[in-house]
Formats: sequence, structure tokens, C-alpha cells
Amino acid sequence: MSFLENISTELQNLIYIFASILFITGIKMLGKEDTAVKGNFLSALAMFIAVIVTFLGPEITVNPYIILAGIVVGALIGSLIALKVKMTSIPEMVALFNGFGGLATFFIAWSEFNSNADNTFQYVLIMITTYIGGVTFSGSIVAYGKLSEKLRIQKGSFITKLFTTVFYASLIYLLYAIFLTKTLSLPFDFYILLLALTLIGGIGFVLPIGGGDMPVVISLLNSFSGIAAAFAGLLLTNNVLIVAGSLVGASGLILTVIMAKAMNRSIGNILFVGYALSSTKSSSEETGEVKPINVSDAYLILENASSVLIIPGYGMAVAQAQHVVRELGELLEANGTEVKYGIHPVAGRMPGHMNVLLAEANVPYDVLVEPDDVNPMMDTVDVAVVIGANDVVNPSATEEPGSPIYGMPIIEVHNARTVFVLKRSMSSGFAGVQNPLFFKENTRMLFGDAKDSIGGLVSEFKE
Amino acid sequence: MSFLENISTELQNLIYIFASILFITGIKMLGKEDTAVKGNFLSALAMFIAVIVTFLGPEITVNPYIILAGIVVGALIGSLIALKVKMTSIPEMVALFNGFGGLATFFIAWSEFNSNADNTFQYVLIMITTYIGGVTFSGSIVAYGKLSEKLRIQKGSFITKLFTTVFYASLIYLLYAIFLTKTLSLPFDFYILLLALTLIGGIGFVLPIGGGDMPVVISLLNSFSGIAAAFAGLLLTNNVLIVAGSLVGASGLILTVIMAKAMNRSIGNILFVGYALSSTKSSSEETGEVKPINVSDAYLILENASSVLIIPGYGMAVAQAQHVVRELGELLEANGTEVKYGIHPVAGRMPGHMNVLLAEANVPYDVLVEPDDVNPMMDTVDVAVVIGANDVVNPSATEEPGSPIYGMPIIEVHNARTVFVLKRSMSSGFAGVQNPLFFKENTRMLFGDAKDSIGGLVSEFKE
Amino acid sequence: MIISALKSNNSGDQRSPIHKDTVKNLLDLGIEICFEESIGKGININDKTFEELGLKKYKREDCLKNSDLIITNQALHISELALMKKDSTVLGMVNPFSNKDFIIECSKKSVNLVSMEFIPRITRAQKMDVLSSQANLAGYVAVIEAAKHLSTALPMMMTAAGTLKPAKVFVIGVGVAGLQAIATAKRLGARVEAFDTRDVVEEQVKSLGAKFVKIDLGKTGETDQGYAKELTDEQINKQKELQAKVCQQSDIVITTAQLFGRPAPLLIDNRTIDKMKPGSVIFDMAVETGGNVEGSKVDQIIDRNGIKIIGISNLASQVSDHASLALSNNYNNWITDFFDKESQTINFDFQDEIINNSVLVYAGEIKNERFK
Amino acid sequence: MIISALKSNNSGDQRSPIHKDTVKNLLDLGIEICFEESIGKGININDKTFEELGLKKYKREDCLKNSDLIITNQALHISELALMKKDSTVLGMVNPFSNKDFIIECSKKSVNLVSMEFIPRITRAQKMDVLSSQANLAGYVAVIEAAKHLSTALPMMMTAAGTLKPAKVFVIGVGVAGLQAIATAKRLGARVEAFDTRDVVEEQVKSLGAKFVKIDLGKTGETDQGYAKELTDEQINKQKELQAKVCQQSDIVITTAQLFGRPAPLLIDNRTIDKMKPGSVIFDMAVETGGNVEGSKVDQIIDRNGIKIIGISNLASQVSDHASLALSNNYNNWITDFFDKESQTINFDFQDEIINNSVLVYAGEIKNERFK
Amino acid sequence: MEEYILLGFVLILSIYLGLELISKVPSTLHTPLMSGANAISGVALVGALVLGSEGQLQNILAFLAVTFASINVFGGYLVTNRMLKMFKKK
Amino acid sequence: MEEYILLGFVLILSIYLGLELISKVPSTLHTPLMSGANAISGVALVGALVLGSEGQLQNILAFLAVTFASINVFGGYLVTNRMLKMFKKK
Ligand SMILES: NC(=O)c1ccc[n+]([C@@H]2O[C@H](COP(=O)([O-])OP(=O)(O)OC[C@H]3O[C@@H](n4cnc5c(N)ncnc54)[C@H](OP(=O)(O)O)[C@@H]3O)[C@@H](O)[C@H]2O)c1
Ligand SMILES: NC(=O)c1ccc[n+]([C@@H]2O[C@H](COP(=O)([O-])OP(=O)(O)OC[C@H]3O[C@@H](n4cnc5c(N)ncnc54)[C@H](OP(=O)(O)O)[C@@H]3O)[C@@H](O)[C@H]2O)c1
Ligand SMILES: NC(=O)c1ccc[n+]([C@@H]2O[C@H](COP(=O)([O-])OP(=O)(O)OC[C@H]3O[C@@H](n4cnc5c(N)ncnc54)[C@H](O)[C@@H]3O)[C@@H](O)[C@H]2O)c1
Ligand SMILES: NC(=O)c1ccc[n+]([C@@H]2O[C@H](COP(=O)([O-])OP(=O)(O)OC[C@H]3O[C@@H](n4cnc5c(N)ncnc54)[C@H](O)[C@@H]3O)[C@@H](O)[C@H]2O)c1
Repeated sequence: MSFLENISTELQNLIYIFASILFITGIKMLGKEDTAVKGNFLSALAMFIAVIVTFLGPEITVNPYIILAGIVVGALIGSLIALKVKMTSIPEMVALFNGFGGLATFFIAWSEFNSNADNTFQYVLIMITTYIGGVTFSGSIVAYGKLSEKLRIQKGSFITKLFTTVFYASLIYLLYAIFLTKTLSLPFDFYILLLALTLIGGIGFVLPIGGGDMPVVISLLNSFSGIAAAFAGLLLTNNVLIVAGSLVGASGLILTVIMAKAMNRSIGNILFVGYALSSTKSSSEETGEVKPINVSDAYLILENASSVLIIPGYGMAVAQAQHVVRELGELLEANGTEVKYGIHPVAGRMPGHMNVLLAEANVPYDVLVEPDDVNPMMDTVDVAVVIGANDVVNPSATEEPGSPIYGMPIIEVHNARTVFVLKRSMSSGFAGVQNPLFFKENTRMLFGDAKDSIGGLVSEFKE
Repeated sequence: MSFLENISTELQNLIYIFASILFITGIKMLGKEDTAVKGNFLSALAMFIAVIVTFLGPEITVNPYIILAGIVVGALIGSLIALKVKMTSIPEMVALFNGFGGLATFFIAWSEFNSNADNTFQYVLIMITTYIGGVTFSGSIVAYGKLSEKLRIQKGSFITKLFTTVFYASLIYLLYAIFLTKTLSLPFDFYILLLALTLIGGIGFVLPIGGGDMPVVISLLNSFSGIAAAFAGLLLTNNVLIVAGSLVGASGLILTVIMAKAMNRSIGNILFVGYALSSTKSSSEETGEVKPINVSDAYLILENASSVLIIPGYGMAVAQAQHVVRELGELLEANGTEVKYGIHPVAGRMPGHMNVLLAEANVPYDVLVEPDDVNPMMDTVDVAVVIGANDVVNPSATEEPGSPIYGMPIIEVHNARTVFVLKRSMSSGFAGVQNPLFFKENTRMLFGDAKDSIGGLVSEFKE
Repeated sequence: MIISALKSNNSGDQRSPIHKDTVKNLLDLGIEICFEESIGKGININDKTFEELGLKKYKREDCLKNSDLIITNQALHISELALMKKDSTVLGMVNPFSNKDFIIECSKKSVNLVSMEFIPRITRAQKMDVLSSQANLAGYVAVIEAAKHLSTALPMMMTAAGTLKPAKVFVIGVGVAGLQAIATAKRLGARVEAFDTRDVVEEQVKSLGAKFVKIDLGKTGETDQGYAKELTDEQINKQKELQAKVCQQSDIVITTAQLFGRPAPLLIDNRTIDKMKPGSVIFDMAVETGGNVEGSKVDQIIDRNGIKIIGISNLASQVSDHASLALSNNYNNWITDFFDKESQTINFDFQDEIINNSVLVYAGEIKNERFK
Repeated sequence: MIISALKSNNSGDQRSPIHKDTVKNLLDLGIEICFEESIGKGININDKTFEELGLKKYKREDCLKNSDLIITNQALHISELALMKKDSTVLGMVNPFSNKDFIIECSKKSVNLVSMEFIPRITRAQKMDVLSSQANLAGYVAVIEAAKHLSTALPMMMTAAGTLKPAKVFVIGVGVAGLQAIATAKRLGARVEAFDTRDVVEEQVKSLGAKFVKIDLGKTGETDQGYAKELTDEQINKQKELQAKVCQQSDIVITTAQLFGRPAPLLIDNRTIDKMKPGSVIFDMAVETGGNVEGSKVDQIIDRNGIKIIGISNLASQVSDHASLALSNNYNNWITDFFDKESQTINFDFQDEIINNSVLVYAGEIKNERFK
Repeated sequence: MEEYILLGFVLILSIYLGLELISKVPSTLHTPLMSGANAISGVALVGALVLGSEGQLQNILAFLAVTFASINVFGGYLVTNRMLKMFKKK
Repeated sequence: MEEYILLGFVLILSIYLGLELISKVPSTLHTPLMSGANAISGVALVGALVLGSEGQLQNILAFLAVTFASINVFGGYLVTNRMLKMFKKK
């Protein structure tokens, strides 16, 4: 049954090719600052074309009104959410939408299972599509919950462990479903069980991962939903689904890797460490959690700061980052931010070490301030950027009488609204003591060589 | 008729997919210094697999012994040429091989014309494949002749013009063959005429192009032969032909563009200027034309340069660009480019002015060279980047006895392959005299404040 | 409590133990400060200025007699101790290793003695570390002096009258003074190389953009206070030999190698000096503790075949103003940390690491093992 | 042709008119070079070195007697001219404005005189410009000397012993010497300000990263040679007054204002000096041509209420090696440009702008209008 | 089967292309790109359109698939657009 | 026709991929890359193998096509390899 006059399959396929090209071009353009908006538009156009052509094609069997109704409902809900949502909660929205996309594929696979699971190849496809779609859905929903802080389940809690176990069970069951159910007959509806396990397993997949890693996970889930769509395309022998789906699958994967790198994490680390370490975590929990940040997020925060305090230390000297640091300072000022440099008397390894380097880089003297002058107004500082300094910003010098550095006046960056600490690892400074600053609520660690990190920020500003 | 036991079409196609992946991977690896050898090997492996699978496949109709004979003869000739040829004449060998590849497609198309030119689509494909194959062949042979200096026909000579005219005629005839011969019947064998015109036209395509531009032309012809192979693939509905051919076609095209840019030419310029301008060239030479360039083009050229000379002057001091200049130098070096700074004794406004600034920016002393040391090897410099210097690179100091600066030794950047001059306007320097350097053929003006321009280049490198 | 600041009894020492920019801290604690007349002469601060700040001017004798605490940049004459009140305190740079008599006399006269040289190298005591604060300035002065005596300019200049090559500066021993010397020479545009026996120094040298000369001497080390350990004879010889090559190509060699409480190692002997270019300058910063350079003499410029060997005592005194500022801050920080506001006295708490290290004599008893 | 290089007859001048790194150029032209014994003493080059390069050692007298061309860094004694061959040439820095007798005597004795001070400021002659090459080094030396005499360090240092403030340096007159002084002070980490009457200088000061002090004096200007025009009395007064404010806040003031061939303008008078901080240093680089500072004396350090006023003559001679290298290059460039290889003589072509300017006496005739 | 092979070809080429396209992306674009890619993955809508319709369950599944895919598509594109516009401003 | 469309798909995706793959190549590799690509274009050999064989002309054409394509393939790979080896040295 067809709604309007049919167009031929050939024509449909030709137009699919065209839409695919648009998708490719769109996603390529999305990757560049100045063409991104246009790229998004092109990809939306491609989607529009693909949908229209399909709708006019000969394969439609469902009542077109049902379809239209679905589209209208979906469009309304989607648009409303997209336009109403606060800018700050965009990441969780993406997670939500992504979950719905996964859910759609889940239903597609289900439907296909019901209608034509005859040949082995298709059967396998259906199992996989179901699984990926389902995991994407429930995983995304959990990610949404975590990001919007509606879901407050501890990483190490019992519930988490339970769900994680179901996740592994669901994986095993999937394998079983693929290889065995065709030959063995079962006393119950194995597929319904797969559906259920999948949905629950997805929860277990994301639950043990920390909130800070959610962006990476969302990107991964996004890649999954692309792969699911591609498999659905194979199932339905639909070109445009295959192309668009696998494009998203692949580019999402790359993006995931890039994002993880920017956060100085490996994907394996993100996905599995939470689970594996959940038992041993409790002790380190006390000192708090280290929250890494990547360059682009740091940039976004700096970009919106109205006062920034830069605290250079020995690490800046080692990285010979003084020139880029000055450049960053200048760019911030050009951006309307007030920039000061907090120079601790013993930063570096010789008296006046920072002065030598900053003078070399032409940082004017009048933006250099001493701890005594800056500490009282620290709470007006939006972002304190600690560049390779450690001991001189270590709060235990004031708080922990036992510490070897106790008694040294420090630059009290922990009182700033946000603190970025740029260093290469969690290792300690000259005095060899751990720094509680790194675990504070308002601290973000930007790992990497200081020159590279600052260089990254500078490029961001210049783009 | 099949030589050995047939393998199924399905299996053949699956293996074709595998070969295609190998081709793709191979060509990607060829584009990177450290994987290039392996890439070449992978692509050779892909070729081997594809040929074997085809040979064992069901579609072979020609007597296998003929095929084997052809392969053996070809392998012998090809290997002999490849191994015997002197390293210096490799470019012309590539031209020759490429021509033979084109010739092969030409024969394929011809053969297909004889056997099954029934449906319009195939018919059109055959015409185009014939044409591209033929032009590739004869064009490559001409390129070979020019490069090996066996062919000494002047760009502007009558013969050249004659052949060029035939080339345009052959293009028109191709269109005619595509659109009209199917419906009109002709008194003569139109296809034989196409074959002939194609071969002669190819000569006319390449003949008017200067010997220096041959590498770009060969790259273009290489792209053509790829396209021809891809069309042949469509003709024979052969996947691997399509994939490999269009890969080569597309990457060859990009490579052509990159090479043309690296030579600071546009493709249009290379292909058509020889023909068009052969008459009017003489007069504009005198004062010349100012050729501005933008940051991104300058970047592309710098990115591909293997030796860069930076010549700072008073403008760099005024712009206080020393820090970004150093950064650019470092990025270039990281990119494998050799970077030197040519310091003229009176650059700036005080003795040692450039030294003060470059030392401040931490440019090591050993990359600073004096004019006497750099002038003799100026022709090995790919790009001379003149940053706010003017008088000290003014050729009239050596060439124009009347000039107020006559007699001053200069840094002879005009002898470098390409010169970038970074300044804000066309205004003159300290001595107040016009600078003929700005109008030279190999000079590009990058207008703007030196700090901004260099900053722009630095960002490009960082992206 | 009454604190008196005394002038240096060494005429070459221009520094003052108090500075107009720093006295306020002590006055705020309720301490009365007296000073020996014309104490600020070397730093261009006249007595009136100090008086206007609320300090009292006295003769040296009167200062000694009336004070609870004496601050000084040099050890006092032994005879002067007799004038002092019992259980009063002398605080300052008293050069304990060459003034053992003085220490004994203090214990006899029951005058407490705080040697600021013995401030331990712990983080919290950095603000009192006089050795660092003076060595730092000394490193700067050494380069300015060496530059003055060199017959070429330090930076490179490519000019119409030819290219003037940059001077090569080689710094041996990269403690506080060495680092500042590196920084200053780098600033002036010299090519700087440096060497030290302690491995950690390599990174520090690079952090100033200079080059570290690698000389493998086998196992070397540092004490828990960050001072270098003494080398074996074999190691010293190897070092000398390999250093000679670098010296040969250098225009300025600055040596700063010291060993806390022991004579400085001899690192540059005449064999090396004779290989150097005429016109070069060797600056021996360790000259006061025996010298790193053969033939170097305190406060003399020796010319050996056109090579100038400079030894200047009390380098920091050349920038007397900054040196005094730093010193007075160091002293103030010590006093402030151990001043008991209630009782208006110093709280000699030998549990405290700083007190335990820096107080050599207390209540008639020599506290430091080394001087017992 | 025989060229002889003479020692300076002024004992304070350590520079040599020849340098081991530069003689090769002349030798390659086939010129014979003689030198007065121990000519290289001030730059640590001994006679043997020169002899090994192919030069001949003579007594001063013999040099004078046998040479076609004499190169020297100072005017000769008038009596010495009598020894010279007729039509031989004296080339060098002869300080013509204070040696008018010498010029007249040259014309009488028919000795040609080339004053390198009169090299015109055209592009092609930059390589012979002795005033620039020496002023450049003088600018560097002035800062090193001033730094040495200042009682604080120039750079800022934020240390555990307090923050040492950077010195403020004020450079008045930004010609070649002033620019190099700015560059050197900036290198050392001082805060640098500068002033000059010529407008173009503002951009140049900024091109070194220093601050230009704006003082509006109405119309000022420069000659076609790039020298500053003399100011009116009114302008000078205005300048003094506004400058005083900057001086007051400065630790080092370096004055370089000169007017070619006329006494230097007095820019800092006692009223200004008395407002300055004790301990400050004023370096008068124009002291030899009359001085920019009231009370400055050649080769003396005047202490006026704790402010040191330093006047040192022949500053470049302090870095004698580089100064000699530059000078000898300047001389060589002149000789090479006008040496006729065929006839092995100097080609005195008065069509040429450089010859026309720099040759004061030729063939017994005074050529320069100023000295006729 | 022949068709499946060609489709597999298309799949593999697309994956390759996806990997190549996103090799160098400025980090500011990570989130918008992710969001844009997410919108594209809503192409499942096309699949949802052609589902079978025998039986009530099938119809319900089709409706749900279409609805959720539509949310993904519309929401995704709009959010991406908003995000990109925000970047534009500076 | 369906097959042609899929083949066209493959063609277009491959072209896109080709364009993306070679976006940043160091200039030293321009010639080897060109030569390597040239060798790949000898894939026409695969086409030559499956040509028709009715008549003498066809057989001759097939033989010629195979021969020339083989020259391209063998010569191309070998030359590329030599060239790359040369680069390796430095
Ligand atoms: N100023 C003086 O006169 C003087 C003299 C002697 C001792 N000290 C002592 O030195 C210390 C100075 O404190 P500080 O905060 O300046 O330094 P710090 O406490 O030594 O810490 C330096 C930090 O920089 C990081 N770092 C090193 N290289 C880096 C690179 N390339 N990029 C980014 N980060 C890098 C290190 O962490 P990662 O390894 O994780 O990157 C390290 O934690 C004080 O303890 C002081 O007492 C000072
Ligand atoms: N070194 C010495 O001792 C000394 C002393 C006195 C005189 N001189 C003379 O100074 C000259 C030095 O030659 P030079 O080549 O260094 O300089 P120059 O010939 O004076 O040329 C400087 C160029 O820099 C450009 N410029 C100025 N500001 C700029 C900015 N912010 N960004 C980009 N470009 C900028 C100017 O062109 P736009 O305005 O178009 O940007 C100008 O053409 C010689 O003639 C020399 O004789 C030298
Ligand atoms: N509280 C603190 O954390 C603190 C305070 C001040 C100094 N320090 C550290 O203490 C260390 C020593 O500083 P210092 O300036 O007092 O040292 P110093 O004056 O005792 O010696 C100067 C340098 O000479 C070196 N030296 C010794 N023998 C040598 C030899 N044979 N050859 C070459 N070099 C030799 C030493 O290693 C030292 O670096 C430095 O690393 C400094 O950073 C730490
Ligand atoms: N061939 C050439 O192109 C060339 C060669 C050398 C110098 N120059 C130029 O010539 C100019 C003069 O150089 P110089 O070093 O010989 O100058 P100088 O030694 O004659 O004077 C030093 C400076 O003092 C300044 N001055 C004079 N009166 C002053 C006053 N009342 N207040 C403040 N400043 C005053 C002058 O303007 C000058 O800048 C410079 O701009 C230099 O760049 C050009």
C-alpha cells in the first residue's frame, strides 16, 4: 500500500546516492569551524530527502497515517526539547536523543524478527542490531541521568555491580542467541529474553563509568547507534541507511578516541576501570576524585572568565612554556578578561626564576602580583590557572601541621572559583608531598606538557 | 572456457572486497613517510590477489595461454625498464608506465565496443573510456618525450599549435560520438576515427605545456588513467576495478592540486597558459605584477618546503613578532623543514637589532646566518620568508647603479625558489626606494602586520 | 624587647642588617629598634630616614649594652661580647666556620648566638635562608663584573662592521648562585653552558634555557639539605680534565662550587688556565672558602698570561641595597616566627627544627654538634 | 702599497686599528701591512700572532717613514707628520673638531687625511661608519657600567626574601648608542623608558619593547644625515622640566644626546639631579663633547648627594676586542672600496660621495668646507 | 547474495570514509560534531518507514520506531544548530 | 540496473575516499605516491583478463591490453619500490 504515486526503485536508489553524498559532505563540513553550520544543514537536507524518497517509494507497507503520526509526534517532542533546553544541559540532551535513535533501531530489529527472520545471515543481523540498539538506548538514558544529575548511584555501589553483571550476562546471552537458538528449541521465547537483557545490560554498561567520562561514553554510544543503523540498513537492504549509519559509526569511534585522548584517558581505562577498581576504590575516595579536563572544555571556561590568575611554577620553566603563556595572557586580555600572574617567592628552583622567564617572554612587570596581594581577593578570581606549579599552591602548607612544607605561605588558589592545574601526571613537586588541591571540588586537572596544553588553549582562542 | 577450476562469483567478489581494502590501506600508507614502502607492498599484494582471483574466476573467455603470454611479456618488459632505468629518469618512466596503463584501458574499451555495445549506458561508457585511455596514452608518451628530452618541440611552435587544435577537435568529436552516432548512421566507421583522433589529441593536450610543469601533468594523466580504469570497471561490472580506479582517479587529482600549489601554479595556469599566452608574454615582464597570497596558501607552500630561510627586518621589530617567528621556525622544523635565519648586518635600526629580538625569543644562535654564507646557496632555498625587511633584500642594491642603496650587499632572496614578503603595504623602507623584489615572478606578498600574518601561519600549522 | 642593628665591622661590606622598607614588620610587633649611627650609608639611607620611621640612633657601644637582640651581617669582635647583657642574643651572618673562637666566647659570656647560615633547607625556612638570598645576588653580580672585565660584548651582534660573536659563558656549580649567573648571562645574550655534579641540576639548567655539559663522574650525590657531597680524588681529576675542554672555548668561566663547611674543591688548575684564550675571564665565586681556581685571590684580579682571574669577596654587597633588603627580610622572618608576643621575648624552642639548627649557643651552652 | 697600523697615543685607548680576524682581506689585495710593536696589547693579540699572519713589525717611527697609508684610532702628534712621506695618507678616527691644527698641518705637509668620522650616512657607507660601530658598543658598555655602580640589581626578582623591584632606566637621546643601551637594559630586565627629540625614534624605541616618553616640544627635526637639529632655548627648558619628572623615578639615567660637530646640549641640571633618589646613577655618554649632565667630568665618577654621575671617555675601548674588530672592518671596507688593484694605490675620486665627505685633506689642500 | 556483497562493499567503504573524515577536528567542535553525528544516526527513521505491517505488534513497533527516530532526527539537528550558533557569536 | 546503481555507489564512495586519503602528503612523497598510484591504475589488467574473445581482433586486443597493463603493473610497483628505498636512506 502506498500513500502517493510510487517512484521507481531505481530513481529511489539514485536519490539515495545523492543523499549519501550530502551526508558525507555534511559530516566533513561539520568538522571545520567555519563550515560547521552549513554542514549540519546539508546533513539535515540529506535526511529530509532520504525520508521523503523512502516515503514515496514502493516499500511502504505500514499505514502512512501511522507513519505521519509518528513523525509529527516525534518532531514535536524533539523540537520542543531541543529548543527549550538550557544551553548548559546540551550534553545530556544529546545523550537522550541518541538513546531514542538506538531505541528506534531496536524496534526495527524487533519488527524484522517478527516478519522475516528466515535466512541465517539476516537472523544474525537481527540479533546484533537488537542488541546494539537496546544497549545504546538504555546506556544513553543512564548517561543522561548521570549528566543531568537525576541519577545518583555511586560507581562502587551494589546496584552498579548488579547491573554490570547483567551486562556481561547479556553479552553471553547474545552470543548464545546468535549461535545456538537456531538449532536448539527452547521452552521459552528466547528473543523476548534477549530484548529484556539487552535493555538492562545497557544500564550496566554505563553505570560504573564516572560522570566526568560521560562525554566520551556518549560519543561511543553515538557510534553504536550509527552501527546499529548500518546493520538495520543491511537488514532492509537500504543504501542510505548503510552509508549514513556506518559513517556515524566510524566517525563516532574516531571522535571517541580523540575525546578520550584530549582527556588523557584511554578508552579501555574509561570503560572498565570503574568496574574493576570499584572494590579498591573506597580508600582513595577519601582524598576525593581527580577530575581531568580537556583543552576544549578548559577553553570554554576560560573564554567566559572575567578574571584569570596564572600561577607559574617550575613546570613552566621545564616545559619552557613562558612564551605561550604570555600569548595566552594576551589573548585572554584581548577577550576582555583581567589577567594577573601570581608569582610565589619560591616558585621554580632559584630566586626570581619565574621573573627571568616571564621577562624573557615580555610579560610586563605590573601584572605580576605577590601572594600577599592576591590571596585576599582570591575569591573574585574566576579561574586560577596553575602551570606546572605544585608545592607553592599546596594547601597542606597551611592546613596540615605535619607536612614538610607546613608553614610556607602559599598562593591560595583553592579559594578561586575554578582551578586548572596543568601538569603531566599526578606526581609530586620538589618537596615530594601529595597535593590535596588536585582533589578539590573546584579543581580540574589538565594533563600534559604545559607547553602543549597552553599551546592548545592558544590555538583554540585563535580559531 | 576456464583455465583451472572455477571459483564462485560470490567468493570472487568477497575477495575483491578484501583486495579493495588492501588498495585503500596501501594508498593511505603511501602518503606517509614511514609506512610508504609497506603501503606499496600492500597495494602490490592487492593487485596480485585481484589478478589471481580474476584469473581463476568464471569470466575468462580468452585463451589463458594468450593471457599468460601477455602477462609474461609485460612483466619482463616492465621489470626490465623499472630495474635498469637510472634513478634520475624515474619521472619519465612513471609517465611511460602510465601511458601503457592508459593504452590497456583503451584496448579494453575497444574490445568492449566490438563485443557488446548494446545498451546506451554501456555505449557512453565505452566512448568515454576509449577517449580517456587514448589521451592518457599519447599524452603520457609526449610527457615522457619531454622529460627525457627526446622530444624538443617548442611550446610556441607551429606543430604544437597544430596538435593542440586536433586536441580540441577530438574533444568535440567525442561529444559527437556520445550523443549522435547512436541515432545517425555514418558513411564511415566513426569509432576508428575516434580512436585515431584520441591518440593524436592526447599529443596536443600535453605538447603546449612547459617541461617544468610535466610532473603536474603526469600526475593529472595518472588520475585520468585511474578514471579510465574505473569506467572500465563499470563497463565490466567489476568492483575492484571501480574501487582501485576511482581511488587513483581521485587521489591523483588531489595530488595534482597539491603539486601545482607546491609549485605555486594553478592547474588552469599550467594547462592553458602555455597555449594562450605564448604571444603576449614579453611586455609585462618589465615592472611585473604584485602577486598577493593569503595565509592558508602560504601555509600549504611552507608545509611542503624542505628548506626555509627567514629574513627578519625592522618590520618584525615594529610588529614585535619575534616570538611568533620563533614559534613558526620551530613548527617548520618539527615538520622536517630545514630552517635558517638570514640576518643582514643593517637590518633594523641599530647594530645587532635582530640579534636582540631573536635572542629574546630564544632563537638559538647557530641558525643565524650572514648574507655571505647564505647567498651562494640561495637557489636551494625553497621558500624565503621576508618578515618586515625591505632595503636589505632590495635587488636594486646590486643591480641598479643609480639607486641610493647601490653598493650595499643584500640577502639575495630573489634567487630562492619562492619568496614571501610580509609587510603591511607597498610602502618603502628606511632608504625610501621602491623594491623590484616585490614584482618578481617568484615573489608573493603576504600583506598585513607581521605578527598577525605569522600568527596565522602558526595556527594553520597547529591545526 | 630591644633590637639593635649594627654596622658591619668589615669596611668592604656595604650591606645593612635593616632596610627602610622592612622595619615596619618588627615595629608592628611592638619591638623597639635601635641602630648604630650611619648604618645605612652603604645603601644610601641616612639616619634621619630611619629615625623618621621610629627607630633610635645610638653609638655602637650603647647598642651593644642595651639590647636584647643584636642583628649584624658580620661576627662581632670578641671583645665586644663583654659589653653585652647576659642572655642577650646575637643574630646574623656570623660565618661560624671561620669564627670558632667567637662561638666559644659566646658560650662563655652566656650570649645566645643565632647563625643564619645554619638555617635548615626546609621549605618553611626558605624565607630565612640568607645563604640563598645572598648567593642569588652574588650570581647576578658575578656576571656583571665578568662582563665588565671582558674585552668583548656578551651578546651576538651582526652589524655592518662585522659580526660580533656572542661570548661563551661556562658556569661550574649550579646552586643558587650558579643558577642566577646562568640566568643573567643568558639575559645578556651569551651562550651559556653549565655543569654540576648533582644530577637533578640538568633539568634546572635547561629550565633556564641553557645547556648542561654532561660529564659522567660515576656516583655523585647530595646531602639531605641539598648540598653536594664531596667527590673522590679520582672523580675530581676526571672532572677537571673534561671541564678543561669546555673552558678552552669559553670567554667567561664562573665557578661556584662549594661544600658546606669544608674548603671548596679546586676545579680549575693552571694546566687548564693555560689552555684558555687570552682575554678570557675566570670568576671564582668560591674564593672566600678556598677557591675553585688555582691562584685566585680574595679581592684581587690576577692576570695570568692575559687571562683574568677574578676573586671578589662579599659579592652581594655590590648590590648592597637589594642585599640589605633581602637580609633584613630574612632576619625579620626569623624573629617574627619565634617572637612571643605575650612575653615579648624570643621563644627558644629546641623542638623546632629551625631553632635547633640555627641556634649555635644558648644559655651558655654550645648547641651545635660541629662546634662542641 | 704599504699600510701601517699605529698604536693609540692615548694610553686610555685599548683599541687597535687592526685585528687578527680582519687583516686577511687587505693582504689578499696584495697590500703590505706593517704594525707598530705591541699594537695588540689592549686586545690580547701579541706581535707574534700578527707576524704569523704575514704582517711586519716596526717601531712607530719606521712605520711613519715607510708607509703609503697610516691607519690609526687617534690623531697623530703634529710633529709626527714631518716623518711621513709626501702624499702619503692618514686614515682613521682623528677627531677633527678638536684637532683643527692637525688638519692644517696635514695640508701643509701634503699628507692626505681621511677622517672616518665624516663618512656620510648613506646606505652604502654603513659598513665604514665608525661612529655607529663605536657608539653601538658604547651603549652596551654604558649599561654594564651603570649596572655595576647601582646598588640594586636591574631585573625584578620575587624571592622568598622579598620582592626586589626592577630598576628603572631612562635613556635620553636614542641614536645608535641609545638604542643599544635600551636593548641591553631591557635584556637585563630593567623597566626602560626613552626620549628623543626626533619623532621617528618613537617607533624604534617600541621596536625594542621599551616605552617612549612623550614630551611635546613643538617642531623638532633632523638633518639629511639623520643627526638631530639643535633645539631652541625655550624647547630645551621645556624638555628639562618634563624630563625631570621621569628622572626622579629612575634608578639609572643614560644620556646620549649629541649634536654633530657642536657641543652636546645640557639636559640634566642640578635642580633635576637633586630631585633624584640617592643611590641612583646618571651615565653621561656625551661627556666628551661637553656633557648632557651638569657637573659630569670626563673619566670621573662624581657623587652628588649619593647620586653617582659617571662620565667615561672612549667607552667602546672597554670592549676593546669587539671595538677593534669593528673599527678595523670599517677601515678595511673604506680601503677595499677605493683601492685600485692595477695601480696599487687609493683612487681619490672626488665624484664619489664617500671620498668627498671623508677626505679632509688631499694633495695639500683642505677639501672640507668646515675646516677651510 | 550478490546484492549483499555490494552492500557490504558500500558499508566498508563508508566506514573507511568515516574514519578518514574525522581525523582532525578542533576540540571545540567535538561536542557539536558528536551531536551532528547523532542526528544523522536518526537515519534509522528511513528504516522505520519500511517496516512490515502484518499484525498489531508490527504496527505498534513501526509507530514507535518512527516516533523515536523522529525525536532523534528533529531534536538532534536543532540542538546541533543551536550549539553551533552559540560558537559563532564570539 | 539495480546493480549499476550499487556500483555507482561504490564508485562515488571510492572517489570520496580517494579525495580524503591524500589530503596532507609531505612533498618528498609526491613522486613516489604518484608512481604508486600509477601502478594501481594498472588494475586495468583485471579488466583485460575478462575481455571477450570472439574473433581475431578481440584476441589481439586482449593480448595487447594484458601486455600493456602488465608493463604498467610490474614496472610501476618496482619503480615505486626503488624510489621509496632511495628515500629511506637519508
Ligand atoms: N625558588 C627557589 O629559590 C627554590 C630553590 C630550591 C627549591 N625550591 C623549591 O621548589 C619548589 C617550587 O615549587 P613549584 O610549585 O614551582 O614547583 P614544584 O612544586 O617543584 O612542582 C613542579 C611541578 O611541575 C610539573 N611539571 C614538570 N615539568 C612539567 C612540564 N613540562 N609540563 C607541565 N608540568 C610540569 C611537575 O609535575 P608533573 O611531573 O606531574 O608534570 C611538578 O609537580 C618549592 O618546593 C620550593 O621550595 C625553590
Ligand atoms: N641596522 C642599523 O644599524 C641601521 C641603522 C640606521 C638605519 N638603518 C637602515 O634601516 C634599513 C633596515 O632595513 P630593513 O629591511 O630591516 O627595514 P626597512 O627597509 O626599513 O623596511 C622595513 C619594512 O617593514 C615593514 N613593516 C613595518 N612595520 C611592520 C609591521 N608591523 N608588520 C609588517 N611589516 C612592517 C615596512 O613596510 P610596510 O610599512 O608596508 O609594512 C617596511 O617596508 C636599512 O635601510 C638600513 O640602512 C639600519
Ligand atoms: N629550602 C630549600 O628548598 C632550598 C633552599 C636553598 C637552596 N636549595 C638547594 O640547595 C642546593 C645547593 O644550593 P647552594 O647554592 O647552597 O649550593 P653551594 O653554594 O653549596 O654549592 C654550589 C654548587 O656547587 C656544586 N658543586 C659542588 N662540588 C662541585 C664540583 N666538584 N663540581 C661542580 N659543582 C660542584 C654544588 O652541587 C652546588 O650546586 C641547590 O639545589 C638549591 O636549589 C634548597
Ligand atoms: N647610514 C645610515 O642609514 C645611518 C647610519 C648610522 C646612524 N643612522 C641614524 O642616524 C641617527 C643618529 O644617530 P647617532 O647615534 O649618530 O646620533 P647622535 O650620536 O648624533 O645623537 C644621539 C641622539 O641624541 C638625540 N638628541 C639630540 N638632541 C637631543 C635633545 N635635546 N634631547 C634628546 N635627544 C637629543 C639625537 O636625536 C640622537 O638620536 C639615528 O637615527 C641612526 O639610526 C643612520
